Amino acid sequence: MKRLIKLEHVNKAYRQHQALDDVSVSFDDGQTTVIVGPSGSGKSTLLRTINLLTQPDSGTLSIDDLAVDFAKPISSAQKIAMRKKTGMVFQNWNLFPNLTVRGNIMEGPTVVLKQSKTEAAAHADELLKSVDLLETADRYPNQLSGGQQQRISICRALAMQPECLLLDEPTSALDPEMETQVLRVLLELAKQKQAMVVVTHNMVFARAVAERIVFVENGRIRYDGSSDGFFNATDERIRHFLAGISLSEGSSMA
Amino acid sequence: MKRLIKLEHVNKAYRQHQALDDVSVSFDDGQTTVIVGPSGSGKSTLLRTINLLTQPDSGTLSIDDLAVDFAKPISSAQKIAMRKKTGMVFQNWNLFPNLTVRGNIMEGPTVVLKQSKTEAAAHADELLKSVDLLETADRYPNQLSGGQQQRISICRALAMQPECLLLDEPTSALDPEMETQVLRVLLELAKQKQAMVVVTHNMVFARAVAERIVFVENGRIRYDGSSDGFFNATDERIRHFLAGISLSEGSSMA
Amino acid sequence: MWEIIKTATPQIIAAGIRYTIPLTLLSFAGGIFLGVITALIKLVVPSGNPVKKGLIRILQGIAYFYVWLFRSTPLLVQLFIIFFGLPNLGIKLPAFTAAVITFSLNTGAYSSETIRAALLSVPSDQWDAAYSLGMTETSVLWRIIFPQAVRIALPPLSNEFIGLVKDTSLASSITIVEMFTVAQQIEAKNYEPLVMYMLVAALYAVLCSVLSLLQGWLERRTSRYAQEGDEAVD
Amino acid sequence: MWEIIKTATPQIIAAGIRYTIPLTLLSFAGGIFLGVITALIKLVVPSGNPVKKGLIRILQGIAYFYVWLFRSTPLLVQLFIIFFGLPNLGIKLPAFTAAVITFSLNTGAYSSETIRAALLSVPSDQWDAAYSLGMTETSVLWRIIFPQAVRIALPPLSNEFIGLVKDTSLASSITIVEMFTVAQQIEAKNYEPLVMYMLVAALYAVLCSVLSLLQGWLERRTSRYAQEGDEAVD
Amino acid sequence: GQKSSQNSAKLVTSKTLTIGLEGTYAPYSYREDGKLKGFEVDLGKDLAKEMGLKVKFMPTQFDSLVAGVQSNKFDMIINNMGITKARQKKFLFSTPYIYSQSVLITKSNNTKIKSVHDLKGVKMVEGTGTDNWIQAEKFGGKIVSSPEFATSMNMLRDGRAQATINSKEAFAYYVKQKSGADLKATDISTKDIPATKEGIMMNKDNTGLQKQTNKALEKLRQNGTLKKLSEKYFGTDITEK
Ligand SMILES: Nc1ncnc2c1ncn2[C@@H]1O[C@H](COP(=O)(O)OP(=O)(O)OP(=O)(O)O)[C@@H](O)[C@H]1O
Ligand SMILES: Nc1ncnc2c1ncn2[C@@H]1O[C@H](COP(=O)(O)OP(=O)(O)OP(=O)(O)O)[C@@H](O)[C@H]1O
Ligand SMILES: [Mg+2]
Ligand SMILES: [Mg+2]
Repeated sequence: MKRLIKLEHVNKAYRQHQALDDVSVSFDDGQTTVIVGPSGSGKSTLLRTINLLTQPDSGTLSIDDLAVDFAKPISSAQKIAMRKKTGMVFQNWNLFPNLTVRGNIMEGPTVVLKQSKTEAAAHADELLKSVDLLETADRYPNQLSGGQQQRISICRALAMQPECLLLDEPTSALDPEMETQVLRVLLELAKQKQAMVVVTHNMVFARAVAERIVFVENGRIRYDGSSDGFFNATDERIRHFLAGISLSEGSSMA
Repeated sequence: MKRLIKLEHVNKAYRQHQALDDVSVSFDDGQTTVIVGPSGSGKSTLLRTINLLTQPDSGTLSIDDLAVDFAKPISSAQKIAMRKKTGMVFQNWNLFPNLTVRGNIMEGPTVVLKQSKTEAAAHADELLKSVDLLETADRYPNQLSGGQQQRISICRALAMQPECLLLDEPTSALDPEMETQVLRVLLELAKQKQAMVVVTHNMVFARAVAERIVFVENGRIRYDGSSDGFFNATDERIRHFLAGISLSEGSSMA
Repeated sequence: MWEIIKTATPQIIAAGIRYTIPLTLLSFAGGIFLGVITALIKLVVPSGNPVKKGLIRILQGIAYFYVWLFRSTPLLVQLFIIFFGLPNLGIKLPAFTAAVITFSLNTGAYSSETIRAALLSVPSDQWDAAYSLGMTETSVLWRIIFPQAVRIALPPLSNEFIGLVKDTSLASSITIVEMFTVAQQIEAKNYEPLVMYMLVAALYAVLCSVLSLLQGWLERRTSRYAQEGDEAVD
Repeated sequence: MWEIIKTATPQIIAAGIRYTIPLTLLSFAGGIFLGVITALIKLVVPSGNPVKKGLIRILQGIAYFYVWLFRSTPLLVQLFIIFFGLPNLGIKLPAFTAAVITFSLNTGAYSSETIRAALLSVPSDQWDAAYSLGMTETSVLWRIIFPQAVRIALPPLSNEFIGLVKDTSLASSITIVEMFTVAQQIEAKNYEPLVMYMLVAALYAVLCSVLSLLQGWLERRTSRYAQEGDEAVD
Repeated sequence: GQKSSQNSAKLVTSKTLTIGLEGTYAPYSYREDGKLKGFEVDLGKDLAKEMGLKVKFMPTQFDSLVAGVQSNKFDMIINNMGITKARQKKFLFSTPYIYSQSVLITKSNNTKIKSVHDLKGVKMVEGTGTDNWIQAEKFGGKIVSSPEFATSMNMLRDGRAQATINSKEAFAYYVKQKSGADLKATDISTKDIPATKEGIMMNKDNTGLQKQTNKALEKLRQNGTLKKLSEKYFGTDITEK
């Protein structure tokens, strides 16, 4: 399978803290990778690095036919070219408060992809329908519940038809029903060989979508392999990390 | 068991939308209630109503020995008196960006409860330790990961030692390990008969903490009863809502 | 007294239409243009290759110097030097042109600070979200950041606009006979400074009220999206 | 020319120390006080019992009128009326007092708009979070909202402060011999208006530069907590 | 062009006499019915006609008059400029066209101040930087500054100042307009304050213009125009020594 995104020897330090510690990892075309790891381990930083929103101190990144060296300054044109290949769903949604729901989704397609307004609007409405939010199209984000905003931010990223979708906690504000719906959307995308990198804390969800799991801890990659391999790992650290689910399951999912 | 919080015939409309539709529900002292329901069903609005952050159009609320009628103006003093009895953890964390992590937690105790700085700081550090974040005490919120901010907002609410803790999605940004940790904290609190109302989408988590489940849909209460009764319900709507978990479980938790 | 008001009013209004209003509008437009440019230059973080970096640093130096110079010295002196001083260097500007240039430069220096603050008040998350869509800096600025910053910048910018209306009276020192000067000339004959001052104040008030109404309307328009319903201060 | 500068400088500085600086400081303090009060009154949503509601409405009416009046009329006229007009009503203020009152009222009207915008720029989530802790409105304002608003308000308020320094020169119209007047008096003897104007501009520049430095320092202090590291404009 | 300026007048705008004045000092220059009027305005018009030029008035504040003539924004200033030694060092003057008398103005009921010798420690109001200011200072007055004539009069009437030294003509005109003002003027003997000679002020190196102006002024004096203007605006002839 083609290597789509490739990070090599990436380091990022915040004063006291090494958020990414010599990370080398790659993501393949057409594959769904789930990144898991403790809170504060560097997962968001990793996604932001791929999206060139955070510039690490050193290392290299290549996406498709483009590559950058983080030790050197990166031109805006280069950043934009690379960002167009990925679509990002933020942990905090980051919707544009000054645009309506539909406007949020149309923004990228019209401004960046130069789609016509009608075309972009039609596509936006289609996406909204797929997450059951068509009736909110003309509202502003602050008139929506958390879960509604979450879903709209997924639509916004999907509207760009990126080569690789980067999702940071795409289901954290969703109820099981919605989770299923988003899961279905993602599984459908996976079937169409849409490459995806998903950060999630929801192991049930992770199992459902992951073709591959990357486990990050303290800014280092501790596991990188199959989903089954991860959930059945004998590694002490992983077992402990996963213990959470079993505990919850054990203690009351009788 | 003593009724601690009691809502009666509460209505709240946002222009087109009836967010709360004749809601009557009460929460008991010493009990942990979990509120579940589809995204946009009114769960956050319900919590905000209890905390007097949203003023419904009509209905009444009583907490402990205090009561208000939403049809009438409510004095600030009354609001403050009632708010002191509850502690709120927001879906979006809402930490104070201008205060350090420790400052965020100390704010309520020093300003509202008039604790001494040293006392409040000691208590804050204790709470931070319990969620494994003592080393972040002097950082500002925007230097923290999502999960870290989430946990700190829980500490901030706990520091007020409220009669009832209101939590909106307290685990949405947490990994399983942290989830377990927060779960342990909540279970410990439950053991100490701390009343809690928890909104969550995480059914595993819900099962683990809930003594009682309230299911909300379209601003109405559809189920209000035991946790077991909910998860084993024969009601079509509830089964469908819960189907999400089974689907994920069924499809890949082999 | 009514006699005085009746004869003076049309003369003052004529001066307003001839000088005060065009001066204000032209200068404000120029000032906002300069203010936006300057604010952006100040906010850029120098990056890219050394040449580009050096260029940005030089531009920033100029921007800081410009803002410092025009905020630190009295407007009257600026007018004076541009009109009476520049001819010594061979630059001879007509009074109206000199006034527009000076007021624009002055307004630009002040408003750049206001605009800078407003741009900074938009959370960096919004930049992230827009960049992640592959938008260029210019698009992000125009389509995402400015619309949110405008809401914050409007009241202080209105202050500057309304202040400018009245500052144009300083143009009298470089031979422009605007509203205030006309009032003073009439007063020189009738010796009723209080009446004349109140009259001219009333006429300014009419002008400024129109601007205030405009501000209110713009504020409502630009904050359509902001929280409605729940009160902030209760 | 050096002779002129050497003799004029100490005289102008003396006037600055005697009038310009105290006038500015007193008026700005008064203005900010009025500005904060007015901004808060404007922002309150009338609620509570009918009497309280009515009272709030009246206060808001006064606040709107006050801001309108003092923004819409020229400062010079305000000074003039308070100094020369009020004696007709039996209120005879010494020039310095009249100047401080006028400048405070004027600064208050302008700064109230700036402060209002800055307060509005703090997300309502922050009110929610603070209220939920049981904090009183006053505590929320002082401890949570103001510290965040200050960051946004500082540049436009600095504009107003620096503007005020120079507006104090208008006090000459009510007999106060501040820096500019002294310069004019000297100039009337030496007939070097350009030199004198540049000199007084330089002295104002020194004063305002100190204020600009102070602004920079305050800005850094009040935004310690703001995003560091990742650039906004790249 | 030092040489050519010896003979021919340099003009800011060719064929036009550009005149700077304040326009805010009746009866010298002020506005009535939307038009500039006054003794000095009429004088300017007549001068220009005499010199075969069009005329253009530029009303400006006092400081700017000086700067304007220095930087060649106007050809001349006709604005009550007393011919003094200090000014003559920096500017050219025409021959005097007015001999202006100063008076001491007080409230009508003031009996304490009878002459300039009673001014020691008295609170006086004077225009910033005027000749009157210098006089008042000389006689020991405690001076507050005022931006314009009407303000000075207001200060006297409000009791915020006790006296002012000012132009006799300006006060005469003021009293004519405001008959209710309870102010009086005391003539100051020419020994204490000699009458000021007012002249037209021009740029230092415009000797050509000075010559032409003097010639035209002399003509106006000869044919009685100057006298007629003086009587029209001041009621008496103050154009002769
Ligand atoms: N300010 C507002 N204006 C208009 N509609 C609003 C506003 N706030 C909330 N709503 C609507 O009210 C409904 C209830 O919102 P609420 O936030 O209570 O949902 P929720 O149950 O918490 O959802 P989630 O699980 O997604 O957080 C939603 O449909 C939402 O769109
Ligand atoms: N601006 C910053 N300044 C200082 N430290 C930072 C900053 N941003 C992130 N960090 C630190 O870097 C580490 C990695 O953060 P990151 O957001 O990548 O974590 P994460 O894996 O996404 O966690 P979570 O699951 O809680 O979202 C954390 O310890 C965080 O505190
Ligand atoms: Mg994260
Ligand atoms: Mg919610």
